[in-house]
Amino acid sequence: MNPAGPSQTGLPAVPQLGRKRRPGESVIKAVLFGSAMISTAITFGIIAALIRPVIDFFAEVPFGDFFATEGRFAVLPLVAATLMVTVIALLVAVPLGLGAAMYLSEYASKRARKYLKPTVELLAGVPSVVYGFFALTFVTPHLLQGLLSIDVGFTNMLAAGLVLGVMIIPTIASLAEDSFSAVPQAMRQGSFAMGANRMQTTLRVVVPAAISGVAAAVVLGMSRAIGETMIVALAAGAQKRLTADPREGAQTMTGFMAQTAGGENPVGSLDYNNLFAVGLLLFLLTLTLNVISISIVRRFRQAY
Amino acid sequence: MKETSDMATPPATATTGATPVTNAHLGSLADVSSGAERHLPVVPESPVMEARDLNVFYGGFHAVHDVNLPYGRNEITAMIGPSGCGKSTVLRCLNRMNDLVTSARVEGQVLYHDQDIYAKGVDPIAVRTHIGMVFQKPNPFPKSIYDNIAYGPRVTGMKVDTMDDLVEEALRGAALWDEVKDKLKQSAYGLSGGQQQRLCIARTIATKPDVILMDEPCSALDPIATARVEDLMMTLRDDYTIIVVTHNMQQAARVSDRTAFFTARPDETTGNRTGLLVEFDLTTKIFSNPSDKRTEDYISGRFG
Amino acid sequence: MKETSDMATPPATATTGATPVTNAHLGSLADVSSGAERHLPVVPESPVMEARDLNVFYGGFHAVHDVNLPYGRNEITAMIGPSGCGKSTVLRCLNRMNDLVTSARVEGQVLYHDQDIYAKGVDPIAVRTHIGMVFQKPNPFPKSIYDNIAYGPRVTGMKVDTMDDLVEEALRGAALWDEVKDKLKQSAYGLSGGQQQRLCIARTIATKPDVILMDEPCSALDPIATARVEDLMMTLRDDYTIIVVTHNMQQAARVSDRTAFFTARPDETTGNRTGLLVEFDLTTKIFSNPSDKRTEDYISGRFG
Amino acid sequence: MSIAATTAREVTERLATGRSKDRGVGSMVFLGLLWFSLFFGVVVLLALIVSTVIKGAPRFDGELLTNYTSVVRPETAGFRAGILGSLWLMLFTALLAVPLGIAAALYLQEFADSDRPWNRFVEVNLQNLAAVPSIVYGLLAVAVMALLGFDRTGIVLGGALALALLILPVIIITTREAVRAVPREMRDGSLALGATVWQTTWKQTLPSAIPGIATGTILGLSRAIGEAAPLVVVGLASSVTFDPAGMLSQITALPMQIYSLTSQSREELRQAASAAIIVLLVMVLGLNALAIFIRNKFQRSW
Amino acid sequence: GGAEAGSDTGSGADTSASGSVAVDGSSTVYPMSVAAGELLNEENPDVEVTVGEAGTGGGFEAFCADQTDVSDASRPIEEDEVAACEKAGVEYTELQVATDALTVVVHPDLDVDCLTVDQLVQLWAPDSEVANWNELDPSFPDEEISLFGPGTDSGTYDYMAAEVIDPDAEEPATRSDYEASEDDNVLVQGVAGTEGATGYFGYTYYEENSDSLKALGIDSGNGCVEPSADTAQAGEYTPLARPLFIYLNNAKYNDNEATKAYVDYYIENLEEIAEVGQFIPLSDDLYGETQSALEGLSG
Ligand SMILES: Nc1ncnc2c1ncn2[C@@H]1O[C@H](COP(=O)(O)OP(=O)(O)OP(=O)(O)O)[C@@H](O)[C@H]1O
Ligand SMILES: Nc1ncnc2c1ncn2[C@@H]1O[C@H](COP(=O)(O)OP(=O)(O)OP(=O)(O)O)[C@@H](O)[C@H]1O
Ligand SMILES: [Mg+2]
Ligand SMILES: [Mg+2]
Repeated sequence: MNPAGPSQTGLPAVPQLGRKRRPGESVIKAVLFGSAMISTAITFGIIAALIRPVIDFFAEVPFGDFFATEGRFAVLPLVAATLMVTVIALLVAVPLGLGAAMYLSEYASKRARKYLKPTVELLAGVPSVVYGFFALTFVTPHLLQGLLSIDVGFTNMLAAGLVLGVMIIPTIASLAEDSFSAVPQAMRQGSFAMGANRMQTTLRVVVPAAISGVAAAVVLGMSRAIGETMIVALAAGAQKRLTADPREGAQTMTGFMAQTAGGENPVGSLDYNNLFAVGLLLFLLTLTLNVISISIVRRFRQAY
Repeated sequence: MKETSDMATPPATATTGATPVTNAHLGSLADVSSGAERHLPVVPESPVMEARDLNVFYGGFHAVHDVNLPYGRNEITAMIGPSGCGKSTVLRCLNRMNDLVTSARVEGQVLYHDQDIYAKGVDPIAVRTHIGMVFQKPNPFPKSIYDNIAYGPRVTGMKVDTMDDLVEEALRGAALWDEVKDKLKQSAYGLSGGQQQRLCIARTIATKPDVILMDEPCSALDPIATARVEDLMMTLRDDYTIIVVTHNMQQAARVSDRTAFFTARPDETTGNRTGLLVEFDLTTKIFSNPSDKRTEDYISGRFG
Repeated sequence: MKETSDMATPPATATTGATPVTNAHLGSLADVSSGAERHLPVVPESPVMEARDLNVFYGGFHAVHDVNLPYGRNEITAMIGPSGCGKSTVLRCLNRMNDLVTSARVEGQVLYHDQDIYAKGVDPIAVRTHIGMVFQKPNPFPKSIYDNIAYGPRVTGMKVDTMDDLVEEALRGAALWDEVKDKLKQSAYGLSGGQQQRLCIARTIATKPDVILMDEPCSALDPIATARVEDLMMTLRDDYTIIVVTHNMQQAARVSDRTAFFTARPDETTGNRTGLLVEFDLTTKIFSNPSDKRTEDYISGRFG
Repeated sequence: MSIAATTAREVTERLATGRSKDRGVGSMVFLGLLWFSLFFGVVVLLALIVSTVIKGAPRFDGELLTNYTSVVRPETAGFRAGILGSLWLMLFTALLAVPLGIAAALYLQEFADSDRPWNRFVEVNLQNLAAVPSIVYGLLAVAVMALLGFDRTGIVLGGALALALLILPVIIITTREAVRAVPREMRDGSLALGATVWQTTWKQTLPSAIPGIATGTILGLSRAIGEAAPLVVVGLASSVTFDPAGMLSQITALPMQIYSLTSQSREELRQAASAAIIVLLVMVLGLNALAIFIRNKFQRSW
Repeated sequence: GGAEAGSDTGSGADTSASGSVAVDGSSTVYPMSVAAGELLNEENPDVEVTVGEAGTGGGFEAFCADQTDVSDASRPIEEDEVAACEKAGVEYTELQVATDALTVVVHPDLDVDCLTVDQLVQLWAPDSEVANWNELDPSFPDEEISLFGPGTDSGTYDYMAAEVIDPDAEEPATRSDYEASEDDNVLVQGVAGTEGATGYFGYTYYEENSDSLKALGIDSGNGCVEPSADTAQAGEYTPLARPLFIYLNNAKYNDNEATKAYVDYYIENLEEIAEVGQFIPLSDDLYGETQSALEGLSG
């Protein structure tokens, strides 16, 4: 038996090292490349789909009227409401999401986690229309006005933000749990061996070690919150209003877009094109946030 | 006992390097160990720790069988043996790190200053503050060098005059002070592997333990770093009781006072390999004249 | 330096086990190697492979500097040296595995049967079918044992009479056939670490390569498994040219015909450590009488 | 420096205190907070389901699944068209998005040079797309359909296109993660045997990444199945009274019908909507169960 | 009770027609267009009707791009849209199909029953600062007003702003400090649950919730008129009765037998359909106008 044909038959003929043609391989690579391009082209597609009406819009409406605090085309009240609702959502979702993630990754048994994690993830699958009505018919009247006796309006940013927060809990919890679980066991053992208890290990070692994952989770959650439409359209109200009081209702950017898209304005009219201007602004806003957050994540990224 | 000419050789402690070298250093295991010039009783008197009839199970798997082993004060005890023979398992029992493995079950006693650390009412966290541990792979926390050292004292609520002094003391104790004193605020990840391992030792010292457990502390290090850590271990022996697991027989021979040899015996029906203690003796004895055939085979590299 | 009595100890070549043992076996590295009883020319004649002025860069970092190294036919060449000195880097250049590290850049030549494998028009995939590789951690595919072996012949489109015969041949070649012949259809993950590593060797043999590269093939294995793999390497030497990187000097001494010692020199300004070849010679020579001071220090465990 | 000698003894007395530091007040409060975090969401979900079930209770009957929507007889209005439409949409969305997403992810992860600024841009870009409001994808789908020459967009293809665009970034991101998690050694092993990069990807990396890919895909689909806004924009009708019959068939989707009926004035229709919400939740649950099943079935440990 | 009625009135519809009809547009008119399709299907299941609710604007966009056959509208077509239709060569016919009575409602406990149009305008005008009922009329209770209304992009809002508040305004608007929602059910709950609240929306939402809301009469000079089918039909409930339309693509009507069958059936059974859709059927005069508009087509 001689598996190594070449080496026993004296010097082998010079081995063929020339480049083989692999046409299938090139085709596949081209297809994969094409797919990647299509997915990045989405961004340009979105800009392309938005830009014409935006140009038409700004041809008639001066920038000053758009970036204004009041007036027919003013966008700043929408931006302010969006930020307000998002901040409230994050105030709910970040502690709860991270708390749930810490429990799942550091305290729950393997079996418990197997059932609990999908249960939490289910929250992300609830259609947002359902959440919207929940905010309107349960959170505002029963929880806020009833239980907590907060003097909120019928539609208000507080309820919208709270429910929005619940909706993004699983996004944050699931991603953060992944990054907590990715922290090497050795790191925890190191801490326990120093006489730290589980809480100290979790808070002082695991969370800081996973900080880049946590940041990514929060940013993704924030992005979902900013882009979410139906909850805020229903629960935050449809009134463009500049207010710093979360107990009042105020329309967000997405709420405005949903309303205009399904509304009565003739397509191509100024009011309708306003939708695209707001959409593009929203797109740029999230893009900026993402760029900032990715650079933060890069800075913090820890190779264990 | 064939102590041969080795015992007569002058200790090869300080390396002078200039003379032509043969394979002498690697060759003469007993030499190095004897280099410590320690005259120890044949059996440790009033051991700091002692395993009594220790059995460990992982679920239904009997990992370690009936280990009885005393660990002498201010001595270095090495535990050696082939992979899977339960060395790490025994070591982790000594400060209840095995509690963290949910499937692990420990039977028998582990005495520490005559108290059974597995007795009811004993807090494993308190145990670990007295019995520190250093791991195979350096596992500094993703924090600054300073914070790595300060972590233990902080989490255990140690009363400390000034943390700065404690950090310096610990780093000096681990022979790392000079190398890092100018970059205490920098991340521990910037250190080389060997420095990281010494940092882990420093971190352990900082909590002022009584016993230090080490699980293959040098197996991830290059020879130079290994030599540094070995030197450090021999210095630390003056103040601490050290128990070290190693794969590297030369290392055991070089640094330890006593050596315990473990092996694993396959169960006849299941084929599971259960670890047991074969022989425990002065290191010089084990490496020059082991009394058990299995030890002898292992030491001589023929095994089995 | 004290050469002491060690050199005088008679070589403990064949181990007979029954005799009382001293530390002779471990001690006398050159002996073991000489156990192969090979009488080789001082310089390999008509080497199968040869590195010429090999320089490797990772991005801006100069990892390996000017390596010139011939690899003799049907010999085992060991590359040793401290961690980070570029052993793996050089090894990976020998079958262009470094192509896959995007930041890596190779300068100089690697001759294989007098062809530069880095020349234009050379297909790295063809190179790899001639020059196989075995890795540090056994890395069988998550498939059956049979499919693991058959994978290489299948993907390279090897012309095979019957795959069954080829699989058997390869497994026999790797001294694994008897252990697995009844469970060829079972997952390779059911094998022990040592068996997995031999499976990886079998898998490599199955593609009928000319040269086999091994990067610390035993460092994840226990001593018994290590011994088996070492035996296998010495058998394979009859049919293949083997190039092995190892951290374990005894291993190099035991199995190799020639040894290349690398070290890393820190750049004075940047502090980056660049690897270089210090000495290349017959293994017996390197371990008994190295001509370079740095080799000597490393071999004797004192280094630096 | 003789720390050990002094500490050792004073320490011994304190060992068996019967109190664990893991049971201190702070630890227990912390644990309580974690429990609260975990169960807050679950409780909200339960509250939501219970209140919806109560509202929809009168309508849990076979007609809910078999009848078409009706304003003439609101008490027997059903969601047959919506349920079938959503199933068709999911099928075609998956057919469009999954191959494309996996292919894109494989290219970005296995073929592209990850150090290039371009790839960094792609990364930011994908993450950003995950935050774009779903309406915008509807607008985009309309534009793409126009490019492709379809003048009617309220069809299976139009809806599936909008949803596929919506979940494509999610699929790409999760697939990349799953592929990234396949150990380097697996690839090296294959390449060292003379396999090409594509062979390695197809035969080793991809099969090993299946659980992750499946999970990501299904999570994406379970988001898509609840979307109404982009479907309204592409012109899907809310009221359809026939079964979908092909890629170019006009359809409706369950969430659209739910949204439409919840804003109707008649109580019976809103009741039916509540019952339909439960149907939708069951569908989402089914998708998640499928994800768990696939994850467990194909899970490998290295 | 519309169920039985459906079967005996379908005489004129072409029961052999098959094909599909695409309807889109206002969500207000949606229930009627759905009902028309549903009733038609009871006689002729071969006509496949889809009804969307993209809004009047979105509906016209598709309609003028020749993508739909019928467009539901809660307002007349606007100039831009006319131009778009012309450009695409889409000829159409406007058919009024029902009347909606915008209903001004208040919290049931509020002791107010009627508002004059002036008071309504005073309350909702863009610059209005009325905050208490007794500011409108000293005889009204001393109670704070909470306002609810549809969002600025709804047809109801447009009608209120343009036809009631100020028909001459360049940019018709109402005051903006009210709670707005696109969903009339939300407004119902808001008014029903807030003391001193008032709001306005379509008649059907009041009708469905008349036990928890109180509708105000409107006095446009001829005394207080309650919103009801009769008053709206009789043209007494002004200015809050607004017309609802469908727009029909002439070419489709003539070429597509399904469209013809659908629209014929729709108009023939308009009264029944309006009832099912919970709108106020047209007065005989208006119905005649609609019928003759349709007849003009098939000629
Ligand atoms: N967490 C665990 N769960 C189940 N079995 C385990 C666990 N840890 C170790 N074992 C098993 O217990 C046995 C002893 O393992 P241990 O790690 O103590 O060996 P070791 O002597 O330290 O080996 P090595 O030299 O490879 O570190 C082995 O068979 C191992 O597979
Ligand atoms: N992919 C890479 N990118 C950047 N630097 C690398 C890469 N791989 C190796 N290096 C660097 O190149 C140098 C040589 O690495 P190499 O892995 O070849 O060393 P080695 O001698 O094999 O060490 P070891 O014994 O630890 O395996 C090291 O400084 C290492 O950090
Ligand atoms: Mg171990
Ligand atoms: Mg290496």
